[in-house]
Amino acid sequence: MNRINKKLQEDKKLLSIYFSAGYPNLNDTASIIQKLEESGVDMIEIGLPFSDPLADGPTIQESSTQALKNGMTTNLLFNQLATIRETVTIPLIIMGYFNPMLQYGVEAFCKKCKETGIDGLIIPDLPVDVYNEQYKSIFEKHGLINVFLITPQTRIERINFIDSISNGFIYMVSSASVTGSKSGFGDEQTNYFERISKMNLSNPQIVGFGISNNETFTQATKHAKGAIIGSAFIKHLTKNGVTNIDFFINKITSIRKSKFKKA
Amino acid sequence: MNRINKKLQEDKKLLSIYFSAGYPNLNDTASIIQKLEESGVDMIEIGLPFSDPLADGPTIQESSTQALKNGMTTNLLFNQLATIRETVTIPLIIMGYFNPMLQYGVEAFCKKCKETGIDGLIIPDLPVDVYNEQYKSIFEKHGLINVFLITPQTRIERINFIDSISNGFIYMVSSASVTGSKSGFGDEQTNYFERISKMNLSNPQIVGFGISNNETFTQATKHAKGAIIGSAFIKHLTKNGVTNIDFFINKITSIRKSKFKKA
Amino acid sequence: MAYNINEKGYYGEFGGAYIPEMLYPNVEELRQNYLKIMAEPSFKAEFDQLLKDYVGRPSPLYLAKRLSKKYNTKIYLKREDLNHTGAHKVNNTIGQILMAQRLGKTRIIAETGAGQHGVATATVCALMGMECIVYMGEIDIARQAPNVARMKMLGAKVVPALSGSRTLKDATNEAIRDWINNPVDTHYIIGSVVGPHPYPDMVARFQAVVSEEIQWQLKEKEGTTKPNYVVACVGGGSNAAGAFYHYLEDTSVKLIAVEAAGKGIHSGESAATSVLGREGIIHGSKTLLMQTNDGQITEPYSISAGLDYPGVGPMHAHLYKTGRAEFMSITDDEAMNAGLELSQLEGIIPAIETSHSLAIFDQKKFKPDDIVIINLSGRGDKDLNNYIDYFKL
Amino acid sequence: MAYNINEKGYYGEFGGAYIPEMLYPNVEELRQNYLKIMAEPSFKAEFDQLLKDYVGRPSPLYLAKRLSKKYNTKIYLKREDLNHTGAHKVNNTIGQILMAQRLGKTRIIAETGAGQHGVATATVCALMGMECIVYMGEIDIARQAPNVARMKMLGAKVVPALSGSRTLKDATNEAIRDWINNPVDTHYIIGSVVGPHPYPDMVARFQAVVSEEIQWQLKEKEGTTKPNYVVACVGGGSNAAGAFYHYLEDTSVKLIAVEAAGKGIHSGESAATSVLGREGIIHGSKTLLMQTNDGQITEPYSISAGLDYPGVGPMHAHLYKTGRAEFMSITDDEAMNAGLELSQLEGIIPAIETSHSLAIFDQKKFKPDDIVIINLSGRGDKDLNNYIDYFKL
Ligand SMILES: Cc1ncc(COP(=O)(O)O)c(C=O)c1O
Ligand SMILES: Cc1ncc(COP(=O)(O)O)c(C=O)c1O
Repeated sequence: MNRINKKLQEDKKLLSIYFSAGYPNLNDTASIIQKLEESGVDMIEIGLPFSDPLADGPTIQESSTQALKNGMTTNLLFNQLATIRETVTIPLIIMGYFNPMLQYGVEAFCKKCKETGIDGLIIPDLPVDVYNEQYKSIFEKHGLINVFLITPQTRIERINFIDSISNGFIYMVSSASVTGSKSGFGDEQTNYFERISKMNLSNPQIVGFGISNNETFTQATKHAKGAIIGSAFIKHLTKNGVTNIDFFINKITSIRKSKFKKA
Repeated sequence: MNRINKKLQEDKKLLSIYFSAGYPNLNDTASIIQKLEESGVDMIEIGLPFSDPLADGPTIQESSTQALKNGMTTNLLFNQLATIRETVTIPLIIMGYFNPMLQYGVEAFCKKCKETGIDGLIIPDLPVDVYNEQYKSIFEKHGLINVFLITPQTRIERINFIDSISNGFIYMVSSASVTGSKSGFGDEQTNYFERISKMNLSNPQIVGFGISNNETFTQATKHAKGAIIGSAFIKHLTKNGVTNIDFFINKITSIRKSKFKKA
Repeated sequence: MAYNINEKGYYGEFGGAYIPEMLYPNVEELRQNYLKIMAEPSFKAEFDQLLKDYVGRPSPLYLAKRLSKKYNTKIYLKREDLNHTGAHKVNNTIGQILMAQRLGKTRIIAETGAGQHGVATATVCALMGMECIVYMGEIDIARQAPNVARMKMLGAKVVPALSGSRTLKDATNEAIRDWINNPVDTHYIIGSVVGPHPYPDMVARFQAVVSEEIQWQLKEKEGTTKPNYVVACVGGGSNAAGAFYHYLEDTSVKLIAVEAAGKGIHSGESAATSVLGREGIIHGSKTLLMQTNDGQITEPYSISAGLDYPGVGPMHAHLYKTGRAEFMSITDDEAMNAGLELSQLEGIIPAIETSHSLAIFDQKKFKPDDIVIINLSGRGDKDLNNYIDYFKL
Repeated sequence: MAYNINEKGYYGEFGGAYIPEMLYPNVEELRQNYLKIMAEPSFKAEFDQLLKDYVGRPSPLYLAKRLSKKYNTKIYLKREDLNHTGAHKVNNTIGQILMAQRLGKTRIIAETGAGQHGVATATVCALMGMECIVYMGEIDIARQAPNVARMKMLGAKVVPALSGSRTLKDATNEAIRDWINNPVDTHYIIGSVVGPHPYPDMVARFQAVVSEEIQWQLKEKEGTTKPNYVVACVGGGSNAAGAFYHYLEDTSVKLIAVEAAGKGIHSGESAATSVLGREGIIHGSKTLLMQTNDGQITEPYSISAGLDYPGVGPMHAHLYKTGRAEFMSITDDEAMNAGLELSQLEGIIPAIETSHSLAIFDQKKFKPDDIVIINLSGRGDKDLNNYIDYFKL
């Protein structure tokens, strides 16, 4: 069973962390992953940096740019991750734009993911139908879970369709916005989380975009299985480098423990 | 008999000098006239300054502008000339653009000229036919000679017509050009002077534009009755004020004397 | 009452050719030939073809809906801003360059204020491979820099006029001086309905294509050739002459000429000739002009280089004197605001000259069913810096 | 062989909509409606009327005699420079603003390189009273200052793109981010035949008026609807798409697409995508783009802001791949000289983008009786400072 699926079966709200590979320093990737696992994070999205990350807000964008300046490449990422499975067991997802994967060769890329121990992919600009028609079988052949996004604007039929071709979780974009651009959730988001929750989809949902602290994490996971923190974690890295990662994570998970034990 | 006509009968080449009234100083007009007469000049064109002297080159233009800045007006000119006939007998011509005269009133202007002892007018932008149809009788009533210009481009019939309505001399523009813009005469001018001379017009011709020294004066007056110096004299005034006028004039007339005595 | 020119070259008492003898052969040659040449089929054909294929005529007659709504009347804009080079000026320069060719001239001179006429002249000279010298006041060179750059790109020589107010009037003086000095090979392309006869009439005839088009365009849109009002700004008066031309004798069409009041008509910094001027002679023409009691020409002022002229063409002097046209005055501030308003209501940035015409709606009310045609004489690209500075955008 | 788009949104293997889910509802809404809306008689009527009365279409097809003589062939210029706002871009923005209205959108965003598309967008937003935000690379803001000023006059907000090469590519990224953040009320007016399907097709159809007009204009002048060559510069490819459109399937008409070689194709400072690019995905479209081996998009370079883009639209990728169009590359220097040449031979100052098309005559010889149509995509007013500095005029 894929590590992602296994993790999703755990009876708790999941905390997933995103960071850009190669940031703040070129070779921080493995140690960030290890420290995140040690801190009790449930899942990790490793950002494959792209020159033109059009769905990302300024924080992630800048970290990508810096990572590329540091010398990050697709090959290097795979090298950095070559022995990662010797030290961590946490589900690992590569999140990146489609063009670098296309240039690597989609099949080669998937194969390499499998070899490295990557469990899934999030490719914001790979459309559902193109995936479904051209790439689904390749992903499945290599045991990779592909994660699709939905937003408050996604229609019910489309959500159902996405659910039907998903085999892990659904990445629920909290509000239609690039990463890092809103702070705190209002009624609109809460209603949306609830609405999706009531659809009883076969794939659990994990919320992303706009989660930066325990408060937003709590709100987001009231109706969803988990939440992803990206920009806020990158800001932590910018400020502290790879130190105090457990402190950052604990601020969120301590709350999770105290709060959700009751539930 | 008008002083101009009388002067034209003298058996010599005539030297006429132009200057802008009110330049270099506002009240230099009378003294310049007196000194010119004393220096042996034959005729004087007193420039009535105009803001937009479009047939004048930079030198005369600047002297006009300065004269206006000094405070020169039409009334003031007539005041400055009010008693001029008590001191000089030389023919005096006012040369100016038509608009200031029009604003003064053409009849009033002519009347004032007569009272002051002005003998003639040169108005470059008063066209021959407008003069002929509207103003000729007024000029004649006040005994004023109106002087017309011809240029190398003026057609024979038109020269003849101009000759027919002139009663003093014809102002022969040396070359088609604004004042002060050429130095020295070439074959073209010489041929033109000769050509006009051969027409045996009833009015003598006096050459203007481009005469600056004894050489050009000599060339110009070979076939013509006289010549007018403007810009060169203004330059003298700019440099020397009203001093040494006799020196400037002598440089030309000495030659005239030595040269034309022989002729 | 006749509002157009008579056979002697006068509009009523205005016009004529008050020129030095040095200019006589040139002006006379033109006077004797211009109507004949303009009537030649080959001339007409070439003129029309260039207006169509090169200039981009007809210029649209555009119903400005949002502007109309704001002022509760029906406002059409005659889009001379869409002509090649960006103003009505090119209608005239196309005509005159063809005229110059037929007169055997090889060298072209021009004066310019806003630079539009200079650019339009440099343009036709490039098109015909003729030498081109443009005189432009030193102040105008500074405030209309984009047009100076364009003239240079087009291969023209731009000569600064350094005398007087260093604006349009002085550039005109310099051009006339050049013409006096070059009487044989040179044609002087005057840029407005000013100067000695036959210039005002010739330029008006070349610009008359504007009202000719308005007639059939309005017929298409409104079923009538006759608007209630035709409005145009007046520097020298060429765009107004063009827009008024075919309506001159039809007094059911009201004509409005808009002058630049600068900082206020009586502020001492103004160019509102009809109010401040008296009859006199400027640049070879008997007309209205701003002058001292002594007949010295006054230095005018307007924020708009193209209206910064102390005279008006003799046609306009006559239209004013006879009351055929209503004359209105618009200040710098009013014009600038009207320019911004048109930009933001209709997406058209007008030349500051034109903005004067657009500013009349705050002074004069029209009826809801009045058809008001504004001659949009030029686009504002040349004026961007002025607008930006003025509004601190 | 089919050269136009297929029902799935692809030109051969190029095209599609590689967009994040956040954009899906907007793009899908557009995809489902654009052809239907464009076919509505009321849409067509309003589009045509605005093109005629507001934009000033048809733009002339002008036989450039002196240029033709110099290169010993028959050169026609399609005068998109005479359109309102000065380039072909406005054909598309008129269409898209009407589309946005019918889709109930109230807020408009756009990216711009040369500023022409930004101005054209700001213009139609002013015309329709809609909010307008234009993203523009910081470098382009500096080198196309006149257009920035125009956008401000028109009431648009110009937001600098500070990332990447700070040119067109990055402005496009910013615009897409804005759209992601504003998925309900906002329409994104893309300025070229790039972006996710249906943009390339929609923009091409709005620009197709260019070749539609060429057909009947050439018929009038030469008795045939078919030139031997149609030439256009390619940034994203919209002016080329418009000029080629009605000739795509008629291979007797040869198509030439001209790219910016910058300081030399292999100098490392170039934007010649067809030579330097590989298949990949940029701005939601599968096409040719300049990229590293690793799939990072390369920062392009051209003196011309409108060609300074690392991709081409999918139509052009297909035209290149199939050999339907010949692709040529022109350096900065060659373009600048061709721009000066046109200015001085024909009195038309072209946009530097367009100057690239004009520069092909030194590389490629045509037969004396070839009819070569150059799409004169825009005027050079925005580029005056660049020309003046370059030539030290
Ligand atoms: C756009 C525009 N409108 C008006 C004028 C004023 O000239 P006229 O009164 O001859 O139309 C100018 C002069 O340059 C101009 O450029
Ligand atoms: C005048 C002009 N031509 C060409 C272009 C290039 O765009 P496209 O390739 O979409 O025609 C631009 C872009 O701004 C432009 O302004």
